[in-house]
Amino acid sequence: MKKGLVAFALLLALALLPFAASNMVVFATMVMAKGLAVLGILVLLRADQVSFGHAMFFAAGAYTAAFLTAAWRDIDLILLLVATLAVTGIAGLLIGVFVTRYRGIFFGMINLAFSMVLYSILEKAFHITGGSDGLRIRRPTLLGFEFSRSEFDLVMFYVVLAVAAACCVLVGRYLLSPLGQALRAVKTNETRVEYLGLSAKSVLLTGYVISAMLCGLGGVLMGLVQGLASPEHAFWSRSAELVFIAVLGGQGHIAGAFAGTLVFEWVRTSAAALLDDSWQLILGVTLIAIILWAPGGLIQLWHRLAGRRTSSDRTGSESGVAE
Amino acid sequence: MTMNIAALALLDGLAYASLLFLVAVGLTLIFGVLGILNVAHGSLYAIGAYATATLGQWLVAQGFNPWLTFPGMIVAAVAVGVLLGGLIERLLLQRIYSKDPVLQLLVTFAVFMILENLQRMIWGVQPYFMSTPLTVLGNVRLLGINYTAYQVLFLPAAALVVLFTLRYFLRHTNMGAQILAVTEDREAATAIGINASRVYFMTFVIGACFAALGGALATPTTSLVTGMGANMIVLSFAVAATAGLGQIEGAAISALIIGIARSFAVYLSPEIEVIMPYLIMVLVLLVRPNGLFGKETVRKI
Amino acid sequence: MLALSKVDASINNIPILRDISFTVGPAETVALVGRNGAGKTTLLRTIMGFTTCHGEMRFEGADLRAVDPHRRPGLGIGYAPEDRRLFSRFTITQNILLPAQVAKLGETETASRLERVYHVLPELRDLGPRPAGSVSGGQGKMVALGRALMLSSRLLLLDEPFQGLAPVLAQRYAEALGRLREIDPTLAIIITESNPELLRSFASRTITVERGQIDSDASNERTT
Amino acid sequence: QDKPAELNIGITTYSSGAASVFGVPARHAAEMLAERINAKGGIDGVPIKLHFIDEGAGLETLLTEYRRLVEDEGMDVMFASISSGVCNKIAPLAEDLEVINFMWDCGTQRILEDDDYDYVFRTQANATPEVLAPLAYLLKHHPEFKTLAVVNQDYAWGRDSWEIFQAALKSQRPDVEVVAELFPAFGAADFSAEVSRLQALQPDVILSTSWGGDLDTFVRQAGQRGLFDQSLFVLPLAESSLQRLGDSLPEGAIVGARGDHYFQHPERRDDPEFKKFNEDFKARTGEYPIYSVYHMVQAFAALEAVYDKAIAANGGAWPEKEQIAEAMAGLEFQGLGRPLSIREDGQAVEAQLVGMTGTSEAFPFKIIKNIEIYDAEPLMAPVGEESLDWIGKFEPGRLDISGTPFEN
Amino acid sequence: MSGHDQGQPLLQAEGLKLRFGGIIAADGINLSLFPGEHLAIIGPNGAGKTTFLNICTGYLKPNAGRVSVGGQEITGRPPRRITRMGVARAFQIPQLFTEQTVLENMLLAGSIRERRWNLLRRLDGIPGRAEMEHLLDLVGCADVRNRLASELPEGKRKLVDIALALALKPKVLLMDEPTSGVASADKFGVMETLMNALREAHVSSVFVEHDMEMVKLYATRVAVWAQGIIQMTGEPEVVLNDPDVIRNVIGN
Ligand SMILES: Nc1ncnc2c1ncn2[C@@H]1O[C@H](COP(=O)(O)OP(=O)(O)OP(=O)(O)O)[C@@H](O)[C@H]1O
Ligand SMILES: Nc1ncnc2c1ncn2[C@@H]1O[C@H](COP(=O)(O)OP(=O)(O)OP(=O)(O)O)[C@@H](O)[C@H]1O
Ligand SMILES: CC(C)C[C@H](N)C(=O)O
Ligand SMILES: [Mg+2]
Ligand SMILES: [Mg+2]
Repeated sequence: MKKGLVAFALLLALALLPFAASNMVVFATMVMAKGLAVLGILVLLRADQVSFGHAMFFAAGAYTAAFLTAAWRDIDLILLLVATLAVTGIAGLLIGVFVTRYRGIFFGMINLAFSMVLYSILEKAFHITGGSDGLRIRRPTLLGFEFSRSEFDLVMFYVVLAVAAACCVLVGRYLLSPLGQALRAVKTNETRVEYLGLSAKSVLLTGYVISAMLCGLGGVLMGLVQGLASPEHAFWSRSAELVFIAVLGGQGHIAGAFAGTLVFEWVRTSAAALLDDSWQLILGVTLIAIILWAPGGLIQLWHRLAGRRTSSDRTGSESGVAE
Repeated sequence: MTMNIAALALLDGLAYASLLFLVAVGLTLIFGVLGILNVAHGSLYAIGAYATATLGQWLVAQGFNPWLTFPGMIVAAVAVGVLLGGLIERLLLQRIYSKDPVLQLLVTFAVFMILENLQRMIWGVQPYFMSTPLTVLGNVRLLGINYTAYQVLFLPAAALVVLFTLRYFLRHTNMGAQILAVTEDREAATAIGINASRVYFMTFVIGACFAALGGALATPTTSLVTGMGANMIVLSFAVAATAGLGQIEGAAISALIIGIARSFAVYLSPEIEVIMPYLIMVLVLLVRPNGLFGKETVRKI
Repeated sequence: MLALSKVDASINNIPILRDISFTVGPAETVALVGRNGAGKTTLLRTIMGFTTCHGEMRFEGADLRAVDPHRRPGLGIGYAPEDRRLFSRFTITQNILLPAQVAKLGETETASRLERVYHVLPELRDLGPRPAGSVSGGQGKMVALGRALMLSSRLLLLDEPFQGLAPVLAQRYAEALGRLREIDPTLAIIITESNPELLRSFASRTITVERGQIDSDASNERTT
Repeated sequence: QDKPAELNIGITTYSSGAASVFGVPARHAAEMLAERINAKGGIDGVPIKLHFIDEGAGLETLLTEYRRLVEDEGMDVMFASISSGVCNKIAPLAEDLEVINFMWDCGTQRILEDDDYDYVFRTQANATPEVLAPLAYLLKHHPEFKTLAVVNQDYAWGRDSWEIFQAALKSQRPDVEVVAELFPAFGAADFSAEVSRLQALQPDVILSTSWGGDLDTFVRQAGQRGLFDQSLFVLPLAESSLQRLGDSLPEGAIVGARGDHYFQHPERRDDPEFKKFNEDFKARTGEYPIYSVYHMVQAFAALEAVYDKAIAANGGAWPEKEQIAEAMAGLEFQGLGRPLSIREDGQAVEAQLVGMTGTSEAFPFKIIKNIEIYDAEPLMAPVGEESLDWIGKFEPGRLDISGTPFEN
Repeated sequence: MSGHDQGQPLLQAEGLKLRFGGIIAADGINLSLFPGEHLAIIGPNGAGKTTFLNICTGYLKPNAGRVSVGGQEITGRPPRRITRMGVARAFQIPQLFTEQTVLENMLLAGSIRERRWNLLRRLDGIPGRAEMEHLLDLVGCADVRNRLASELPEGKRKLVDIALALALKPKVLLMDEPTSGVASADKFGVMETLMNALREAHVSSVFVEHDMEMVKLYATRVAVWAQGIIQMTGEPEVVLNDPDVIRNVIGN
């Protein structure tokens, strides 16, 4: 299939990035890590549920890494990822059971409340969490090897690339599967979902757990790259940012999650470098321009530029596996 | 002594709750009508405060009667609400009412970022302060403790005035009815002759004025610093959600609950003070998923 | 009174109506029939200004397209949508009165129009204090009809008003609508219906819509 | 090594966020200083070029930017940062990146006490003397107090500074009862509940190491409601709020300056260089310098001094960064207070200025009177020792220390 | 549980009572549906017909009374549990997944019925696809199968809504005014094929209807609703000729 080919070419191109532009490696790693979290938001957006608290899972991922690397000096990266999936999966399940009762703005708010509670605890429990300064994350080993900072950057790049690619494929599959499609059904008509014999709550819960794990992965990887777990990770504006990026990229599009993150981070860093103390201004203006000009997000823009048919009104059939 | 503490906590909570209500009520009004959770509300609050401080300092510096700072607060709030709120609505929101609610929300988030930045560019980063209204009203002594009359008398009174005015406006005026109708179904409202875009405009501006008014009234008691908007907005989210979105009276009550709970926390267990609003929100929503006063009356099938 | 000429209409850039031309004179009752999806609803919504359209639309000689959608009801056009669209936060009575309130009609005028509504739909008197969010499918239809009657001094647009009504009621309303012209001889009515039988009794003309175009336009012999 | 075309300095400072009350003036200072240095030909003929990073943009952004500056833009020296939280994260990063980093303002004593760094230095004092000096001053001037309450911002600095203060207080005055420990949220907008509670408790002393808007708000609300008549305020960071607070501060509150600098520094105020700097700064920004400005001055002074020293040691040739790092230990330099020096652990030794608020006709705000300037050594944990352990070993009377007193 | 009893009702309501504030929407409803029956419910607007269906499917909880399906009490269970017991429902106001195509709507119904939740298998690749396309054909909606449900005209929506219920292969199908809004030119054709399909699959049905022609043609029994009570039940010929019913419901 053509799409698969494009995806493969893109993956290959990315894999060669360190050779072409080594100074972009860390940036690209962070974009991909954050993109994973955005992917998590995207899953819930399918059901039209906007969480203003998913940064809590992002933070959970980062703190998992911080605690574990502090406790075991040579813990392995793989183990960290597995532990994060477990922690955020369970947290997602526990919180999910509660929050999936809510819809719309209340869903957003209740998530916000949870994340703010976590944020406050992270800030307050100074002796455990390092308070507002957060915790350092030490470099873990990978398969027993230890790395210097610059080697580690490269390792992280490939690890994140692999994780992101795998998640794209899996999430793409999930969204096209009946349960993934049911998310959309929950969005438009929950009554009918119930009357087909399916519990809307469990549809959402599945999505919620998956999205929590994706945010957790994003968080742990981001934390490892930056060597930092900070309560800021759980602050509401972070969650809002993730939602923002998801919509910016193009709702419902896996490629959009990463494209959105790329543009967001790129605008942010170049704004910061270009004109200091105006990154928020520049970012805000850019985002408004995109929303007004291409409400379907970057993906729509891309389709438009590529002369393809606008897909925003017909997101139905295609959702772009691992674009 | 415990009785005393309770009374003190109530008094402190009351002042805080009044401010919280003023800000949250605008948020809930805008949400109730436009269905937009206006994240920029926090910035309007902050800018209202800065404008008030600037105007107030000028008035004082020019040697005007210090009592003039009271009308000054209202002038500044209305100016900010009408100008900024009006601009935001006309230039941005107008274009996106028909779009996905998520997009609307994000536009307000973008506006929030822009305003935060602009505010820093205009007023800089040094804290501002304008306490004249506080000083002219003086203190009152209650239970052996000095309170500022501004906080224990003026603010609650202002909140009550706003509450009742708004209530009357929505319940008993033509405009109020139109607002409620547009909220529910824009096309159907247009079909009976309601100018929906005017209603949206008015509502947004009114909501924005309340945000700015909240900021204006907060000015005498707080230092204006960058980032004050971001903190206020989450709190008013919590108030509005606890009440049930769009619930005016509800916002008053939940502001009161949250305000009082917070000041009790300061006395009894300062550690949990910051978590209090969210804890209350979670607990309330646990029992009443649509908030304290939110209700689901619409029959779907 | 209402004249459409070469009107095309689209929703979200999807063209739906093509080349619609017809006129409705004062006191005329026109039935709009057609299969599902023919475009009847879209046609009424176009007159109300809820679609993107091209071509010419005149109402009492003036260009209707130049009038903002929210001002059209003020011209005396009442519209009862197919899917009811009541304001659930208000009671039934408030729903019916709201158009008058918005138009700032005087008290006596409002009262007389309300009388007219009750004349056609006596059931609404009893339903009055109920919240509009709770009524049954058929009751909702009645309320929508009543609300449209409040404003329609010149033109009344009814989208399948009898759908889901018990047959006795449907018959009674059809008759009542017929009588309406006795009270208000200049009122024109456009009514869509997928059951042409019901309309025979009082529609003076039947326009058949097929796939977004007018298929036929013929006057009926009045039976009664 | 050949002389580079320019010496690139990366500076992290708050341009946004609450701490920009320190960051923005410091930035102005940095720009002013760079202009001055370049006007006289730069450092050994090499002009300096500044690159700023906003600490307020959040740690993540900051770390990214920091790396970008060092790795892509080739910074020679980094000045980072204001916040202890940021320093905590920057220090290991700088070490990894092998770039000279001056912690130019952050207070946490832990970084250099807990780990050994080759590239990380601090060009001013740390939290320990900054907190102990006001305590010593309090013990000397108002020894009669029996109860104390603390109102600190709820973040690392507020917690850490209280920890140090409390440990030291306990060793000196075990009889003093701490009646309330309040940690309102960082950036809290309203302290009325705290003020009410303090009124009810009536502690003899109220300590607050808060700063910026938080301190301003707290002081104003406390003042308005008459808390000053009841309790003695000890505000180790209030020097930075004096100009904003006008007459909201009472007379006689104990204030500190996080080091030995003050625009009315009793030993320096008649010094032409000092006056010139203050006047230039005032002309440029409309304000008198506050401590963060002087901290920036110290960082630049250390920079100039260490390059001079390393160049001399290198036989007049431009030094490698390793040579710079080596030259740091034992470096002596002169900011706008008393002379400073760098210990072998990279920590600067800086005197501490503490005093009481008082009124003056010359300024429309409170000034510091009854100043004492404390020598740093007795207030600092020796190299290799952690402050809290060191304080834990305090004998009673350990802090009966006097600084150099000044009448006015 | 005991074995299947020939005479056991598929669906049974006993003494259902429900009031909304002052309005009595059900006032002691007793009704049983036996295998092979096609029961028509007629009555004036607001009589409580939809309410009855809502109670039977668990959407509303009665104040009193009980509902059982195949002898098992289900009062108060949520709709999904009742649906899984073989009671499907079509709605007075169509309930569709508006942002998905008609076919996707159907496929979703099909896969929910099969309860296969492989997270990695595409919805449009599920085994039941042919069957779903057939059902769409049956209700005359094959032509719109790739349109988004939101774009359908009202009449088609009602038909798709019925198809969704059929996709569940229910034992009992409850339909609320199945063809109101469907153009008269089409409605008899659709109803004819639909009822034939039901008979063929041995599905019993309850349908609320205002069109007496339909009732005459397809009902095996008629129940007349009025103000929350069942006024009478019986053979269509009898009920439809009852003078009371003619006066209150049918008209002339
Ligand atoms: N929002 C929309 N987007 C796209 N197409 C639409 C939309 N609304 C209606 N249509 C299409 O317009 C055509 C006409 O629809 P309309 O609702 O006017 O039909 P109708 O004649 O009223 O049918 P019915 O008798 O079933 O109500 C249909 O083909 C429908 O699919
Ligand atoms: N949620 C509710 N709240 C209040 N009243 C309700 C509610 N649901 C139904 N009712 C009332 O109960 C009565 C029965 O309603 P129901 O929908 O069952 O009528 P119906 O027989 O289906 O009418 P129709 O033929 O018009 O669909 C009506 O008077 C209705 O107004
Ligand atoms: C403002 C300061 C007291 C903050 C301090 N520099 C810190 O280390 O966090
Ligand atoms: Mg129609
Ligand atoms: Mg019904």
